[in-house]
Amino acid sequence: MRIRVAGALGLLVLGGCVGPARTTDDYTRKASTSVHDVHSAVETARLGVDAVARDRTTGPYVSVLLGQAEEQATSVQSTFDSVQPPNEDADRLRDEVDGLLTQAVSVLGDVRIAARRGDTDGITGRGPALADISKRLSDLEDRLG
Amino acid sequence: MSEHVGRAGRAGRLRRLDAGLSLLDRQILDRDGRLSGKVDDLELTPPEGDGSGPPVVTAILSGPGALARRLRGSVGAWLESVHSRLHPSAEPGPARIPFGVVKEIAATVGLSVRKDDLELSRFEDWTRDHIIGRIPGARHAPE
Amino acid sequence: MRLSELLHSRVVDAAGNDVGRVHDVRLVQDGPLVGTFGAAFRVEGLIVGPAIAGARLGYRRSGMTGPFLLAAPLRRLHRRVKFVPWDRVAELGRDTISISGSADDLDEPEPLPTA
Amino acid sequence: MKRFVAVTLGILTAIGGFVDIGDLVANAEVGARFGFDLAWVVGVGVIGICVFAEMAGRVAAVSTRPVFDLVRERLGARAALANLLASSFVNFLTLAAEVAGIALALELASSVSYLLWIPFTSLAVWLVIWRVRFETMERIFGLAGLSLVAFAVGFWRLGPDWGSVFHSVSHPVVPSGEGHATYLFYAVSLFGAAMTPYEVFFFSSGAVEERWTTDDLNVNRANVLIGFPLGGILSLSIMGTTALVLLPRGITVDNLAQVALPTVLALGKLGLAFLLIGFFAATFGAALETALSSGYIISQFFGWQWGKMVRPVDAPRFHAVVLVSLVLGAMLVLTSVDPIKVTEYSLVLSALALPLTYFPILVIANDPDYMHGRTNGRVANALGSIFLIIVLVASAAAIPLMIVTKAGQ
Repeated sequence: MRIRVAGALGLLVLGGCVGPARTTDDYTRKASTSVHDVHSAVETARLGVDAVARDRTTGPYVSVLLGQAEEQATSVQSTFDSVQPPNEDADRLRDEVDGLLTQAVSVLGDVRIAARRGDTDGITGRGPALADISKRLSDLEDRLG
Repeated sequence: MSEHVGRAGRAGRLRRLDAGLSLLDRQILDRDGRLSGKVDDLELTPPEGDGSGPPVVTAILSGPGALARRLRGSVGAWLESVHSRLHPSAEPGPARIPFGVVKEIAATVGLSVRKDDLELSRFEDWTRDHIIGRIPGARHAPE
Repeated sequence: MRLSELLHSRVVDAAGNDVGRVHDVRLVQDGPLVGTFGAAFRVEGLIVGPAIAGARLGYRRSGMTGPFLLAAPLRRLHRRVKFVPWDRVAELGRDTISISGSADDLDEPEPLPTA
Repeated sequence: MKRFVAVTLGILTAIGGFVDIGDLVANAEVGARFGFDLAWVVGVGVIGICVFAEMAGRVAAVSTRPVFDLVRERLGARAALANLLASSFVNFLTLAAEVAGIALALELASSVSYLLWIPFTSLAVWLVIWRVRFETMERIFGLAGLSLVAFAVGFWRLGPDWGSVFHSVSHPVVPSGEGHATYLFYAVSLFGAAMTPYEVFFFSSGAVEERWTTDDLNVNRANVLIGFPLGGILSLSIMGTTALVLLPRGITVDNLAQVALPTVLALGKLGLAFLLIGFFAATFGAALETALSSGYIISQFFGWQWGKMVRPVDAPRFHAVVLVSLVLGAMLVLTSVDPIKVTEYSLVLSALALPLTYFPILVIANDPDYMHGRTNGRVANALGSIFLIIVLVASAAAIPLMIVTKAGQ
């Protein structure tokens, strides 16, 4: 019993790590997952912005929601960046994905800053930018399969 | 539910029980109904006289000193060392409850004495005196 | 001696045949008088059976009949349980108890009523 | 009339007390990822907890002994100790997750980081255990937890297409793009959330604290058989809101703010206020229950005086265990480990530990020495046996599935 629990704890630690990418396929899959996860954060932020626009939420709640969306995107990006691309094709993919993730993180950061300041117009004004980045992430995810 | 303790039951038969099933690991309650530990083991003593014949149950053994031996292995050894560290005497045996102070054996084991009068509560006293008793409100029932 | 030293011990007969493990120790209340308790319990004998998990669950008693899923296999195993009267105990070893005579002439333990 | 009030209160408490951080997280995650395709697991889990909580309550009322006390009598010291260690570990992780959950709820209300709230919330939990009477404590947090009903209202306001909801609940499939192993992994987590073992330790010890007798058996049955299924409906509502709003947008649930998001969109500020009160009450109540359970099971194994029915000085070791568990739980959360991850692992380990709790209860509920003519009937035994098998399968599958799916990634 104790051994099983210890094993589970070991997994708890290992679960957070990213394995190396050995092939282009493998790398592409990791890229796709990262794009998917950042897309999820951007969509979360869009719903938050929507709630603010319709005056359906409170300042503290939306600021936490948007802060965590940004945090999530940042952590996905840094995990993706830490994966070693296996060849030059992968290098090109890396540049493309990383560029898009950086833009996403930047927009999410802008919204979060506006939310912390209680700047309602600043939040709702970012709606179109979020919609745009969301579409591009979703297109890229479709392309990566 | 005082299951009576006389020599013979209603049908004129002696009371029998299987110690493992009906006595071991049972909860002990003192005279005032306070929870006073578990029946961790039983002390068996050869009969008086020449010592031949079946052993007699002379005491209930309770607390870490008795439990440690049943657990065996490293957990048992650890428990034994905790017990002897908390105990003033050099080679402490387990806490003994002489069978003479047992009042009834049913779902729980009832005693005819108070638990403070037994050598049971060393660890409990220590916890009370050093930690819990020092926190304000410890001597009031919750409201 | 402690009760726990008897429990789980291996039991062999005079010919060295394995009888099983000590599942339980049967007590009878006909010892000397002690304190407020009355007559003390003394050991009447050992309940010995195959080394199985679940001997403590209580399926030896007649009243334990459910659930079928557990009771059916456990009660079957308990049919092979034997009673060793204390006067048959020849030698108490560290982990092994030797009894006099053959394992074949041991009876089943008398069933105890549930409360 | 007084009886009626007691029964009603008990049921309401059971509803509010059913949902904790594990249910909030697991149901929201599953809804956002699998829609209604795992809803059946909540149904199975609710029936399971009803079957075993009823048994545990009956055992406690008839024998006036709590579960872990009897576990040791029937398993023996060694097996019961192994059980105690495993159960305590799982219970401890759950406690840490609940303590974090209270702080996360306060963070959502104040935007002050949850880490700063941890010392205060842990202290508050301890003070309630130290000073508040058992029944008062149960009622307040159970009733406040009822405000999670906002999830059900939110789900309704989101205007689901009921026909297609019922269809996907009754015809579950593994969604395309998800492996069978992932599907089963979340099924096991969800099952662990519904049947969390501490509920039974707490339920049976609580029955002894409140001095239940055989007269209370009907109240017990009503609490369990009405309260828990209604609590299950709350769980399904959580799943439903994320299935309707987050799933179509490809959002995965990673934090508590997202759990609330669909209902906030549906109900606005008032809905948010209800949810925050509900989050707070549900996690606070569960933190009380798990903290007390840590003390209950250890004290009951060793035969120490336990419980809130006596003064703390009369149960010093019980209170010491509760205090130490709370401090350690708070420290674990303060390492800034992701509280949602702690919750997820506590659910998998709960599933792993399920048989340790439910197997002995099934045996004890059949023991005439304890039950005096109130042993399990045919229905209880049939259901108990079926669920024992389910629980064993879930337990055996929990760790392999976690490894294969990398904890559901």
